[in-house]
Amino acid sequence: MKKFVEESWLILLLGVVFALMLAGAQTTLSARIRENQQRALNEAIGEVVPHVSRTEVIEIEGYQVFKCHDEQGQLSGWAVRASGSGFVDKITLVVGLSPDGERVTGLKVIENVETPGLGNKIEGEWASQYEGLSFAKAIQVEKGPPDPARNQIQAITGATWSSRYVTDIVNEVANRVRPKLAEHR
Amino acid sequence: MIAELLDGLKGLKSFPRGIHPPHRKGYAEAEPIRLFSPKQDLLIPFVQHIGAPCEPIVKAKQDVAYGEKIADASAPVAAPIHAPLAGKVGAGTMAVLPSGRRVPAIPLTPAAEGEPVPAHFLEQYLDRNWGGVEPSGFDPDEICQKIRECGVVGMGGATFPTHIKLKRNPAKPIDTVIMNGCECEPYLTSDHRLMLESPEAIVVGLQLAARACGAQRAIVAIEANKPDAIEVMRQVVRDRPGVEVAVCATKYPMGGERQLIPAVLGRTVPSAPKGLPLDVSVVVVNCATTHSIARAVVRGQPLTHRVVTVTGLGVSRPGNWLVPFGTRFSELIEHCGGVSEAALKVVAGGPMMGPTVPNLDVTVVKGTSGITVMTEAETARWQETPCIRCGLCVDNCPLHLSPTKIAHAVKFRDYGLAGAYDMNACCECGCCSYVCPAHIPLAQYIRAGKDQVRLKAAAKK
Amino acid sequence: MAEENGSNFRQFRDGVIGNNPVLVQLLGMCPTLAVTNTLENALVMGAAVTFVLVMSNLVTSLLRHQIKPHVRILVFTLTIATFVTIADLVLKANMYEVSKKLGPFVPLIIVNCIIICRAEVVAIKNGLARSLADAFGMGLGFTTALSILGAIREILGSGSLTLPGGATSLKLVQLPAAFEPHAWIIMVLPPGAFLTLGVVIGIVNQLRYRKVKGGAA
Amino acid sequence: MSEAPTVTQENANAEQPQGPRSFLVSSAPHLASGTSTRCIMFQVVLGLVPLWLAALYFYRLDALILPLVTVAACLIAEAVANAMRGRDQRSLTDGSAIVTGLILAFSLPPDLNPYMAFIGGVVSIALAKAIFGGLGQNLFNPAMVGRAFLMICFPAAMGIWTEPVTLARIGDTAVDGVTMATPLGAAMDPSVLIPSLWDLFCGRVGGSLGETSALAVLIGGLFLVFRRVADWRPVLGMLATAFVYAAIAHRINPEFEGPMFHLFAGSMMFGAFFIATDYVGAPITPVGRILFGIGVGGLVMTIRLFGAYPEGVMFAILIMNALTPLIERWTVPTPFGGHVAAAG
Amino acid sequence: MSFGALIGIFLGVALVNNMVLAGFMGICPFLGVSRKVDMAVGMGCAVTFVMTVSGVVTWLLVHAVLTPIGAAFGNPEALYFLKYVIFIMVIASMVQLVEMYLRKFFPSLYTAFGVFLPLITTNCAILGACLLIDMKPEYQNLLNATVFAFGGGIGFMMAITIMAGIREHIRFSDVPRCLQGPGITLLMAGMLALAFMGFTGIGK
Amino acid sequence: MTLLLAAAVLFGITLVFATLLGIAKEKLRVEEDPRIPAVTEALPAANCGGCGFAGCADFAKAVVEQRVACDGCPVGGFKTAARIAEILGIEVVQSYPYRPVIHCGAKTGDKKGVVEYDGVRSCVEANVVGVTQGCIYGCLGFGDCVASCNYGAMRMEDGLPVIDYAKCTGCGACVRACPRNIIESIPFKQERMLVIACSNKEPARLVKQVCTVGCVGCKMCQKLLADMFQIKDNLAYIDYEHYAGEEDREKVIAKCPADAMVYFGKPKPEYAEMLRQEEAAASQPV
Repeated sequence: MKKFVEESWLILLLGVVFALMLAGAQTTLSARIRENQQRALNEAIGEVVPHVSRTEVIEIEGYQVFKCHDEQGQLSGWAVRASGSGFVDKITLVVGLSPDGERVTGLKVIENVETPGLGNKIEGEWASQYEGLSFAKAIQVEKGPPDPARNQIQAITGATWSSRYVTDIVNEVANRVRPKLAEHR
Repeated sequence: MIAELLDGLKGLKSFPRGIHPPHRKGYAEAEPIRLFSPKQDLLIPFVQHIGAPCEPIVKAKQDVAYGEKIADASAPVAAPIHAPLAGKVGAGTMAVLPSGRRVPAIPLTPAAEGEPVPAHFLEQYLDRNWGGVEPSGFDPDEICQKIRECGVVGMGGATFPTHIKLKRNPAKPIDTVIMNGCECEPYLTSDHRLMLESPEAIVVGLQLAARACGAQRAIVAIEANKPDAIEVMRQVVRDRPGVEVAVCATKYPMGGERQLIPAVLGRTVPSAPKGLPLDVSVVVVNCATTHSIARAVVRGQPLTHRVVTVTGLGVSRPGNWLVPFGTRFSELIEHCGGVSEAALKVVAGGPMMGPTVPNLDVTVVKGTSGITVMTEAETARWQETPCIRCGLCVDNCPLHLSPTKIAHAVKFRDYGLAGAYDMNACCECGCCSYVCPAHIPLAQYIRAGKDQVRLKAAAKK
Repeated sequence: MAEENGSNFRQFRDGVIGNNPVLVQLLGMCPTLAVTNTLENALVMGAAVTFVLVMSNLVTSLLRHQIKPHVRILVFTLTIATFVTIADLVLKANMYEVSKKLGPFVPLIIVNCIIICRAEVVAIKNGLARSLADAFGMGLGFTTALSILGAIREILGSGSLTLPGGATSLKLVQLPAAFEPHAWIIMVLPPGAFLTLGVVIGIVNQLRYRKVKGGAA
Repeated sequence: MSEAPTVTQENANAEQPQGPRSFLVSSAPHLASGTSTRCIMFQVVLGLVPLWLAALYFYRLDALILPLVTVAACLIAEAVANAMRGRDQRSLTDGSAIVTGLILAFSLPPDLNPYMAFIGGVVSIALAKAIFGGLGQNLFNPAMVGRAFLMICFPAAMGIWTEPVTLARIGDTAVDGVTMATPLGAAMDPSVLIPSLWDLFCGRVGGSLGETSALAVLIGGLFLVFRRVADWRPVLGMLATAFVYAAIAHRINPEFEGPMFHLFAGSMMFGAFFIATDYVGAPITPVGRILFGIGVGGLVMTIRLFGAYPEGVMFAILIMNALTPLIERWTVPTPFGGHVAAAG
Repeated sequence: MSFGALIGIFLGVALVNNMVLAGFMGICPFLGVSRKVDMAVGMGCAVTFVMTVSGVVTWLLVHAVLTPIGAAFGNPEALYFLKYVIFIMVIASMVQLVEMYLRKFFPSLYTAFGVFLPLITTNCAILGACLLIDMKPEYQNLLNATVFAFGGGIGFMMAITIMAGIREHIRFSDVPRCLQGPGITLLMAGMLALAFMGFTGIGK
Repeated sequence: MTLLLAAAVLFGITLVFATLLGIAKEKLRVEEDPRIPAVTEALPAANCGGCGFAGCADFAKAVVEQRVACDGCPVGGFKTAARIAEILGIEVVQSYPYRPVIHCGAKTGDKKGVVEYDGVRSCVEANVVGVTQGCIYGCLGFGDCVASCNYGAMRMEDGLPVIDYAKCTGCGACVRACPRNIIESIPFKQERMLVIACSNKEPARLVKQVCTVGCVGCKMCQKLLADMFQIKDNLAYIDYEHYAGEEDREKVIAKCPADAMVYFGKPKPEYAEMLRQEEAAASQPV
């Protein structure tokens, strides 16, 4: 036993010292890290739902749904975090719904590993096409110029599949989350 | 593949893979065998077979008669050497064999007076009167004994002493003897001529060989490109029960025993260097050898001459000559009109496996089936380019090896790797080099690799 | 190496040029390939590694008389893991976006062979100054190599050069949008990483051989 | 001979008038079949002519420009590589670079920007061939490496398929820019009509320059197989595997297209006859070549049916190229007569 | 979890997101131990074994030690900052234990692949697998995590064996001197990664 | 709170692993000879295979297990042998550096019967053709030995390999590369050594047919210095155990009718220095 202590006192001591250091770092930094994580999500929500000052997290059908309120405390919309398969791997996005749940108020892709320069354009300008589309019927992807009246969006040239996968996720949200929103209103 | 199917349809015996080089037998095919009587000294090497070298039993300046034994060895794997001519023996010196080996030899000056060889030697050699000879009348041991005494060795080129090959071995009984009359090497016609001009002796020799090793079956195997020889042989065989004629597809290397046995009998010989035809109960004997066996056993005539084809575009008068051993290439070729200006290579044997000789100061020995003098137009100069891995060498290797892999390993001196690709199974037939579009001398690499492995093993001992 | 005489500066310089950990010693290949798709990632990763390297060399050098040989590796690992965790926490707190992009490669610094190699070769045998000089040199060398790769890959692959700048990254170069269809996207994908590093190492070797040849003549 | 002057090997004959004449020595065999690398490459080019004619018919000017650009790129890259390695320029004339360039060109979309094609050609030779030491030593099929590089580099440009000119109506102004889905793209996309088998066979569909017409590929490919320039084993292995795979998949799930569609669509035929038969990347052993073909066929169908990319020939070939050393290692042919014992 | 999903996880980590060729983990042994096929296979086996075991052990430590203790004191995630330290200690000790055990009780096995074991400690593929299991929500399930770790090991073995085959194959090739060794290996890995991109989407 | 908790947990886990390893270390101990790594350290680490083992580590194992003598490393030479002997605690025997010499002195102009050769330009392959030149024992001149040298210590000059002894490490690669076994490793007792530059075993008349500088086996050298020279198969051999002094050697060289004796040498300066010191030490009275 004595020999054992002789050999390993340093490790044990270091273990304690390092643990204290780590815990210290953790306690000082954890608040900011959580804040960062929250902010990233809040920014996304703010982009897809107008006038958000306060959110409330609920779960519907396994989806994380953020119920958004404006400064006056009125319901300003819903943000749904959803993910589904993409061309390469999973795509995670936040889709905004109007308070009545009838229209898309915005779409933001948070995570994707689609082909750079092609499929990953779903992150950018392209997503704004969804704004204002109706949930009344399924959104369609068109290669040519879209007809907004028929609930269509235009696919990214050369990345029809990524466009389609995003739309699939949105339509899935429409089908599964929208009908249940009323319960939480 | 298509060629193989066609061969099968025609009823020809064949083996998978192999190549079809140009025959070029036309140069000498029609020339009957003629006797060559040298005027200059002969130089008789003491190593004309695989095995222990012979020791001379004559002294310098001694007169010898035709057929007198002039050298012998006590080792079992050896064959004695007889005086090919009557004449006077000179002082011991060295001779260069066609393979480039330098071996002890003695000069022999042909006798100035009288005939150096017995009268009517050619007629006697090509004698067709063998009707009364019955092989069953000979004792197997006596056959082997006589074969040894007359110095008969394998005349297809390997020069392995025949009496060893034919000796009965209770552990490995023989059921079939094949007379190899394929002569698949391009250019060469000596066996072909011999089969046409002295078929009876060949068949008798074959039967004697079968009798010696205890085989029930004797087969005469001839390639389909010699229809006249096949015809003649069929007639001879008609009154020789137990002997049959097998017609083989015209394909190189049909004459290799590892190809001939599967083609004729459908048996697979285990891989070299350990596997031998006798492992599948077969002995293959060259047709010139069977001819010599008959002459030795029945007539007691020693092996002193052989038929040599002198051919190729580089000589003016190609022909088939009955030549005494020890004759220098230079004299024989001079007799055939000499070497033309365009001649580039002189090959001892055929162009697929024969070694080149640097000059004509080389002697005819028991294994010399021909001298091919090739011009630039006939032969190939190798300009090695990178291997493109086309696989032609693999597809055409009659032993199903991967020549390019072996050659590559040898090139980088990785003999272990070469061995893993079964380098030692290679029979050096040269099909790989022949087909290679990148002109890589694959056969030379493989030969070098085998040589090195052998040397290294010898050095270790 | 540790026995060689020479100034601390020389130790430092060796790490950057003559004995560059990535391009010459071929250590720490994983992050070199993984996080060099932009210059920003490369620089942040380089900084993180340098930090851990310095701290681990510092601790090892200070404790070098106490460390028993057979628990050596365990001590190294413990030290490195601790400082990597700290680096990870700091990154997450201050450069959240970048730390997300680096993903598991920040914690993977723990098994970066450069750090354990320097602790083993230099820090355990040398005093504090020498160890720190070595750590800074190696760290700078690592960062330089990563930056070179990052710059090549980013400019070819995305037509831009980004510097880390806290919450908002700084675009050093941004080619016009018309360039976009002509970007070599392969450069920011895995094959591009291997190919670029292979070519760069080839060039470095060529230069070294030439230098050796020149020196001999 | 005794006082012969210094004899160099080249003028051994000339300087020895009095000595015995000497001859060239070499190792047997002394005959050769007369084929050469150049001859083989030339035949491959000949086999590509029907494809080129079809491409000319369908795509007019593009079929002229692209091959020219890629061949030029390959030759330039080869010349530069030779110069850098301090070698002579003999390898330019062996035809291998030309074949690489042509196969690359025929596997590109007709409308591709020529400068991209040029990059593809350079990458083919520089990356896939020169760094391994040149002809015969490369591992991956150079043209396919070039194409894969372009595919990953410029996915947008490599995904635009021009409609064959012959399909456009006369008087149509925008002949150049009309795009259409490739048959395989159509197979993945329920909203696009799948062309008839006959159209596929003739080539009245979108696709790479040389691959659209199965008929032309068959003519050229069978010529090569008949000339024994192309080995039948990988061709048969690949096509048969793909056929069986597609048939089974179609039987289990009829949403997948039938086997004939998969044989004629995309570059299956082109790949089987012209790419899978490339000597250098394939195993040299006969069994290995069959396995290579089977592997390519299986991978092509796996990628087509289950992967994200509509076409898998290029990837399948590259993956099997990578596996070639292992296949070769595990299919060392047994010599006729069995292996030589290791102890020997 | 269906069987199909497990296959999907396996193919996903072995082919599509191959640890080495797409994830850049385990590059050092990939470059160092890929000269001979036999050695590569040995290394692959050792990595697969250690990766599976450490994947499982670290998963257990996170879910059965850190989380419950943290939860007992109010916040299940309170101790997650200790993860890295614990992971690397688990791997290092595991490797050392396995090495000692083999050496004592299976000397023949030890001589066959024991030499690779010390190399594994610094093989980032192992730690990488543990970290990935920990990061992704789909591996909250132990079975999925095990399949992932095993698939990662197989993917590593595949990549390194293929590379070893290639390197044996080009052993005699006339590679430019400046590219010999790591240079050509990296370039070949690049082409291999290019080829493996064809698997994109499989097993999704 | 977190602080204490963390410390406790980490302490606990560290304790568990430290204990585990500590126990394992005791229970699973395997003895290995510590001298093996020490010897490996002392070797030049060239892994050239010159010793006949599969690398330096393999040789070290063999040395420690006393399967091979401590001076078995041809590259390391005396210095290494001394270090190894020190580690193993044994006496060092006097050991000279072995260096290759070439038993053929026929430059391009001296060879006869050279013919045009078509085939692989390499000795091993040319040797199977065998008849590219008259002498079947002599150097073929294609430079396989040069290609085999990893140290750039050989070059071809006028049809014969020339060894740069400043670069040569004596690894023996060239000895193994030569298909005609012309290259031999001999102990360099002095800076330069006398060597019979011929391997032809044929009688004088035939040697003269193929070469102007071949040893004719005249036995002149044996007559003058019977200790040092032997004649076997028409060829002189030098017994380096009985290497004579310079004066005697010069006498023999002057008498040799075939000019078949050549000096090889000038090894590395440090060897020369080392040998000088050894000689000086030996001459001092003990």
